Amino acid sequence: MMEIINTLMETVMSNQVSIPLIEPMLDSLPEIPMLQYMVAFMLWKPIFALLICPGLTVGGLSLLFFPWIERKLCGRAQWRVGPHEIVWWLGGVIQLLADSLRFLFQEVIVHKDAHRPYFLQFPFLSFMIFLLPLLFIPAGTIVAIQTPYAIQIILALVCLFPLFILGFGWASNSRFAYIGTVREAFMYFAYEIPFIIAAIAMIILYGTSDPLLMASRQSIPGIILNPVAALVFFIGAAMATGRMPFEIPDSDQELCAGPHVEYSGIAFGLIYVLCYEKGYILSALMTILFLGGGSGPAIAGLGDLSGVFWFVVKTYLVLTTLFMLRAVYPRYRLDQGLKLGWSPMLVMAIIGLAISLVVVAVRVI
Amino acid sequence: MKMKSMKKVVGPEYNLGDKIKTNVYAVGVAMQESVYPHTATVFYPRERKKMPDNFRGFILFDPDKCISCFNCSFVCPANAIRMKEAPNKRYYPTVDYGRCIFCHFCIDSCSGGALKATKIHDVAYKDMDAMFTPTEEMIELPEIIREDKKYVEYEIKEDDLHLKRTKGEDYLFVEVPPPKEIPMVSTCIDPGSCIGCRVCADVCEHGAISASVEDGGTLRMKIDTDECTGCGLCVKECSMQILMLNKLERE
Amino acid sequence: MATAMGAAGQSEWEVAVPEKPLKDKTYFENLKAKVIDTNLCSRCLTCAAICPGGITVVGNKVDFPDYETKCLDCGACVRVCPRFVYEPKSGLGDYIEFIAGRSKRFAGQDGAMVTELLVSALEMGMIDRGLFAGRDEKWATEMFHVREPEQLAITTLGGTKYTFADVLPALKEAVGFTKRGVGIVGTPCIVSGVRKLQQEYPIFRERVKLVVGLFCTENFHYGDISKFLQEKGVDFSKLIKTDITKGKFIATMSDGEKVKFKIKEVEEIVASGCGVCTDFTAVESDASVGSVGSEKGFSTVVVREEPAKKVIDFIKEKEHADFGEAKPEELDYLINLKKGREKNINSDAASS
Amino acid sequence: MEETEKDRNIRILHSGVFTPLRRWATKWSLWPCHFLTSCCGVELAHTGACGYDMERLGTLNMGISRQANFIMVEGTITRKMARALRIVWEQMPDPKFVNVIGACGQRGGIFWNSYNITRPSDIVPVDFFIPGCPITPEGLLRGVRAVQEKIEGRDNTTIRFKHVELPPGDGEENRAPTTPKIFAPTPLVRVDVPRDVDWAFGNDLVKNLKAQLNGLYTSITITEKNRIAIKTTPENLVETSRKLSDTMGVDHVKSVNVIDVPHERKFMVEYMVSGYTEELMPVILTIFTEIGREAEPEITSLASLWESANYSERELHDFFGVQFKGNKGMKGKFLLAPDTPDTPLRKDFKLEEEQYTIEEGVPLTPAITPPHYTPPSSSSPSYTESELEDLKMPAYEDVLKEAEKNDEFVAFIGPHHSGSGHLRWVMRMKGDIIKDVIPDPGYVHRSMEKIAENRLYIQNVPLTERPNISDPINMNLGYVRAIENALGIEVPERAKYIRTIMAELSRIGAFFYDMGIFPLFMGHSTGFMYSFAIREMVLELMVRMTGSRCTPSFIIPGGIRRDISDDVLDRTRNFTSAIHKRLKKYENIFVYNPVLISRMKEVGVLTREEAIRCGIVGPFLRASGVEYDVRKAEPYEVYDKLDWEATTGDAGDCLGRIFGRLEEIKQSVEIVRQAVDAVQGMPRGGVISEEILGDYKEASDDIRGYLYNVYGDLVLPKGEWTSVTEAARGTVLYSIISDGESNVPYRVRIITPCWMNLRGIIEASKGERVADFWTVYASFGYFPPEADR
Repeated sequence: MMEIINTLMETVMSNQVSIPLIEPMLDSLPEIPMLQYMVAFMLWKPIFALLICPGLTVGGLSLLFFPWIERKLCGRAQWRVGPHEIVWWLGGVIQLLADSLRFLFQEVIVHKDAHRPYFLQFPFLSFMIFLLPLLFIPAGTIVAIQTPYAIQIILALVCLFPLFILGFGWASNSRFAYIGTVREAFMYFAYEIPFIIAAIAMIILYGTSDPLLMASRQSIPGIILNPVAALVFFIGAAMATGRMPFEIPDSDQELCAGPHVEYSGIAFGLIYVLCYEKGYILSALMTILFLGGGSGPAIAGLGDLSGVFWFVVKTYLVLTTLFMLRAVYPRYRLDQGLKLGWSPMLVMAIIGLAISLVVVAVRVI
Repeated sequence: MKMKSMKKVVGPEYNLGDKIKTNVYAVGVAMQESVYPHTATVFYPRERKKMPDNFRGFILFDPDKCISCFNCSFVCPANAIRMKEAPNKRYYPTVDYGRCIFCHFCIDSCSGGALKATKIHDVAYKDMDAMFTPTEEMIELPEIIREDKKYVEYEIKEDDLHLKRTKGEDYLFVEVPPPKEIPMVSTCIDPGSCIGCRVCADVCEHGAISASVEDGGTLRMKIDTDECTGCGLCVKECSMQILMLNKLERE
Repeated sequence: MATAMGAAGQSEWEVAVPEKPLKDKTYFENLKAKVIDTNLCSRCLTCAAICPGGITVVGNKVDFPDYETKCLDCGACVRVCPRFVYEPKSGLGDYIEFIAGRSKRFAGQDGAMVTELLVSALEMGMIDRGLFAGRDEKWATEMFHVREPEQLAITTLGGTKYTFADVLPALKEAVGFTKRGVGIVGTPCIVSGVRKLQQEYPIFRERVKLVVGLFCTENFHYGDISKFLQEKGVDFSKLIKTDITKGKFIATMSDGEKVKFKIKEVEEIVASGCGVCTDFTAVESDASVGSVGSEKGFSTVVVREEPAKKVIDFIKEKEHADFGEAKPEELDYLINLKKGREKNINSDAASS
Repeated sequence: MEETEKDRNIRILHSGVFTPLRRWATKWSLWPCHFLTSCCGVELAHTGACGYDMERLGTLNMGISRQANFIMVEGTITRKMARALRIVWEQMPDPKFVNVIGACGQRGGIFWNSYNITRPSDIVPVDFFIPGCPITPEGLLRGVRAVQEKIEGRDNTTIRFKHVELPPGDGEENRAPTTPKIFAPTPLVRVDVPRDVDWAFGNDLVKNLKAQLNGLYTSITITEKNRIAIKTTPENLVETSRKLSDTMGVDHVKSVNVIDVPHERKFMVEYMVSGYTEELMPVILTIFTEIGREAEPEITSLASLWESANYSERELHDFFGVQFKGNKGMKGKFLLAPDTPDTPLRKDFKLEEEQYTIEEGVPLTPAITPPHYTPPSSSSPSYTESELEDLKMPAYEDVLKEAEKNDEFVAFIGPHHSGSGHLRWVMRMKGDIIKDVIPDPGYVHRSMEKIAENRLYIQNVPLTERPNISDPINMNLGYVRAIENALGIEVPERAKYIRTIMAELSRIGAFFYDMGIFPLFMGHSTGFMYSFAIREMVLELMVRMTGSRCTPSFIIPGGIRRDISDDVLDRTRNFTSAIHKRLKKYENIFVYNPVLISRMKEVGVLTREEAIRCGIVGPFLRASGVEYDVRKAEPYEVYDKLDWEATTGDAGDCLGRIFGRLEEIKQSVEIVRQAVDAVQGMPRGGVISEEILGDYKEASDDIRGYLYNVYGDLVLPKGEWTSVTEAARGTVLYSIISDGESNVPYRVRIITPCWMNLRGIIEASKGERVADFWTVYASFGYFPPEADR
């Protein structure tokens, strides 16, 4: 028994997040029984990744505050202020808390024509698929599950999102939801292939699909090595998250938010954050593929957290850029979106692939 | 002259370079504005936009100046103003804000200057019955909930809009001088056709028209030109249409 | 000191107030006691026209609902009532010309000379509106202000109505609107009412320019006649005109069908006020018109006053009508028949 | 005591363990389902835009009822819309709140005796009423604050009046006067009253017409300059029209009108037609005929000849019950709700009378009957099957059947839809291609025309701007000009210039409204915000000039209500340069955005012929290549004295329509600048014509005090007085028929540009992709209250 615990502790202790700044604090911990173990457990890299960063805490906080950042920034660009009056000295920073609590406490209406079980299941299940890819995303050096096939796995898991959106639309059994669902399905085909090719181009370029290795191989960031692939990936991400100008499936003015027209209460709350979840994951992926992941000048005292810091900063930068598109672009039509996906983006993705091959060839030579 | 001054407008034709350029412009504006925003927001309720003095808001009433001419009630397009008999048997206006459209035709029809405009316009009523405002409540400026600490004015500086903020409360009511006096007086143009019904005397709110039966079976009608306000009610009500408003010259 | 600008108008004037036979009652009560309740009332509505309060017709009688509160007690009703101090007129009266005429422009009952007279007056510019009685869907009378000759194309305006119309209240309105003058058509009682109004009030003297009287033996209340006709199986929606000729009452339907019955049958529903009326030819009018006394298709026109003469001259000049001989003696029977009613006045007055 | 629906929401809010949290969250997250029913929606848009930014209070506009918890009923709820309001309210999750903004939703406002309105408080429980017509953004935000306070437990009216006793006295009891309205008995209704005018071309034209229409007409009269009335018989109507169309180049219908003359047992049916050839442009030919006034009167439709008459004929079928033989839409109602009274514009349908005094027993609220369906009682809160059926919007069964046969998909869009306005579209699509769109308008039909013929001429001035409060001055100007033409009044020069300034500002405002709604439909909120920021500046000028943001009612017959100070004129000039600067940014981020260009280019194309056939008007017609601008064709005010250009284009697509109007904004700014310079060079005062003032000449620089005295007894000469005015969205036509005696009009016909453009939207969107429908719709600047009147 003790052996097992010891082996476990060994594993845990061998893979700790090291933070020099709080080390003195940690040293004093053993005086309190059990807490030492708990802290050690928390600082165990896989658990840290899962619970703190890039997992639940940072992810959750992103969902809670990123819409606020988006609304404030868009508001600023639009000559106004965005959420403000709720704790006005902080500029309404907890606006999303109020919104989400309101959704939580509000009635969930299941209308007569809905497929009741699926209608209720899908929003909650959709939150699960947000967590799965997070297991494979490293923040700096911290990752929950390290595998050489992480990128592929993440891409595969990200592809689940549209399926859920299709599910919402199907379960809603409404005309607008139906049209929105069909559009979502179309768009899915439009962006997925160039998007994956762009990712593959980077895998070829780095010669690995292990995110940690990728980060270490980006002495020159990927975005400079292969800007074309970066562009395709970015546009793909915008399409995948349904951002402007590709907010085609759930276009508010045409289809009343398409697939989720019938959702209310917390079910809608979960759907509302779905695109932010997806945006977070894709931004993280973009950070890893093109911006060097958690690499950056080490900040004294933070240790492993330094990587986490840079990772979060870069992710947020990508996320902000992604979401600021809302302030700049109107919406494409479905056929234009498809055309963009199928021709220029596909061509560009292949060019990106070619660039990668050239870069690899040059490196080899 | 007609055709020459037509300008043909053609929408832009984009090539790839234009597309990139316009994309850059659009992103550029967004970036520039997020860094140096030209915010145009008034933070109501914590501050309030200063409305000009001629702003058309809630209506106040001064019974001393009212001549009970009914003009406000007659001209009201929404029939929001209805006259109510006061204890002194005069008719005074009441306003139903559930119908009032704030066109202020009433104020523009009030020759005595009894109706006055305020700048109150942000009010929420709990129930519809309270929206009816009797005369008694129109005399003094009502209190409204005010959370404003500053007031804002729009200003043009360097060819752009700026919001000028000043600490303090904006006033809600400004006294304006009464309208120009154009004295009119009612006269009879065809005394022979008078049927002696005395409706004019009944309808006159100022007792300017007197009717007294003298012995010998004659009725003596008299319009007191000093009392007459020239409101025209008698002219309107006379069933024989023998009264007329005439301009009065005071010496 | 203040003076009104412009000489138009004065601020002091006197109105003569008529005497009240019943001192402690209002004028309307006087009127009611002396005229309405004694069946002297001809329902000419002169009182309703002048009343600022609201004398109106209730059922078949002139009445004033809520007169206790609404009556202003001005005495106008008494002043204008032609029968308050009843001086019955009868006979053929004075005339300038006695002719028969047939309009070329209008096809109406008989010679359509009533229409022709008023239209010509309109065209001359003597008047700017003529008052006609029309029919609504339910065959009740409604007053129509004719301002342009073309308006007479409306079929319901032509023809005798045989029911009372509210001519004088309409005249009062018309006098208010008119700029040049009003022309009016009416039965003898209405003509008397107009004359009385003109006698009392200058505004009517100035503005009523042409008064055309109709030959009239008796008249019916709408309620009575409609009930009567319905009992006879007349469908109002199809009825297009009614006639009294040769002792017969004829109702013509739109499909050509005619319902006829003897005049005797309707006698019991003749309005009570007609029982004391002795005037057949509208002696006081400017011109009286009727079918009696001329050939079929022609109307007899008795031109009595200058305005009517002018109009007739105008018609002659423009050749709007054919003229022929009329026989005054053919009227005698009816004149005398009505003159015979004088006895009813005394007996009624005695009974009250 | 029974629990009302209103209490239930508060109970839900105040129950459970998490009450404080729940209250706090709800308070700061009131998402209004913007129930943009009518004109107050313009002010809601301003509140949402950067001028006031409703999002500051956590109040994010949400078009979808399931996710919102707050309804702002913006103005009138018509009988047709009432059902939609109830459905939306039922769809919202508890707890939910309702604010009614604008007088129309309270005691009816200016539409208080309309036959087609309901009171929202009869339909849904209402928490707060905000007075105003329209409300100001401040008022709207005050309403939001009031709801927030209510959630916190302070449920109060936000104004407290002070009660002051009136002076006691011993005066005598006075008689209350009667109504000031004068209705002439059996009025004379003529639409062809001849008038001597100096118009050589007209005399030639009449000669020409007489030659062409030999034997077909009864009379041809010149009624005014540029107006000719042709009387014909019902049998000859079609032949006359065909002749006009074939030989004279008459190609569109400006207005169709029916006039009910019950005392003459007839309806007059008139078609106002014109042609877009150079000489015929300013001329309006009125072809009219008379038909008997039976229960089901009939006349042959001209819709097959002139498509532009189609919808107007259907509308008149609703109003008068006149059957237009040959028009396919003669079954059922088009503009009116099923439970609106039948044939409401016939003269025998009477509206409620005004009350001028308060007497016991006379209710304060007008008698507005609630819609017929029954909301479930609080004891049984769920609907029974039959009630549910009753609540449903009528479906187009035949359309559905046909669509099924053709394997098409049918979507019912609106009337409550975040991208449809308050109008219902039945869209038939095959794949992503629109096969047909069937409009179902009338959700904001507030019976303007009926109300107008029951009010004094001057009282109609505020009424005429209500259809389109985004362009109030031009709407007013048309009506007032018709009156001035009739009376033959010359307006003082200064007033003319000021009117022009205001009309152009109003036009700029309306264009920016459209240019703000268009980005919104394209999903581009920045464009909306920028555009409304500029519009906010225009409204600032309006409020300084007139005292009201959206509904100035400032133009009165003979001039304007009062003179404008130099300070305001200076400000106006300064604002024009600010507009330019901000417009540049708007263009860069939105109009020249390549995504937008690709969305607009060659979408919704209407060729010149199609555009004329559909009868579209204004900048949209010009975008299709017709060089018709009323300001050029028949100049009014001072447009002929200023140096400016009207715009035209020939692409006829959405791009042309948008860029054309963008150019017009610049031209309008130019006009404003020139006019301001001219006004400042003039002596002050004298802005009302002395002819109309009569005894009150001293009031010529400020009507204050004497408005009613001067205008109360305004009577127009008899005849039909038609004015065409170039409003922002096109030609607005007022046709006032006066009998020459009443001080109320006998009939007022208002043809608004949006009503004419409706046909164009349908035509332009056929064969386009589904998403393009909104591009086309928004590119036409469709404003439902304006179309439905």
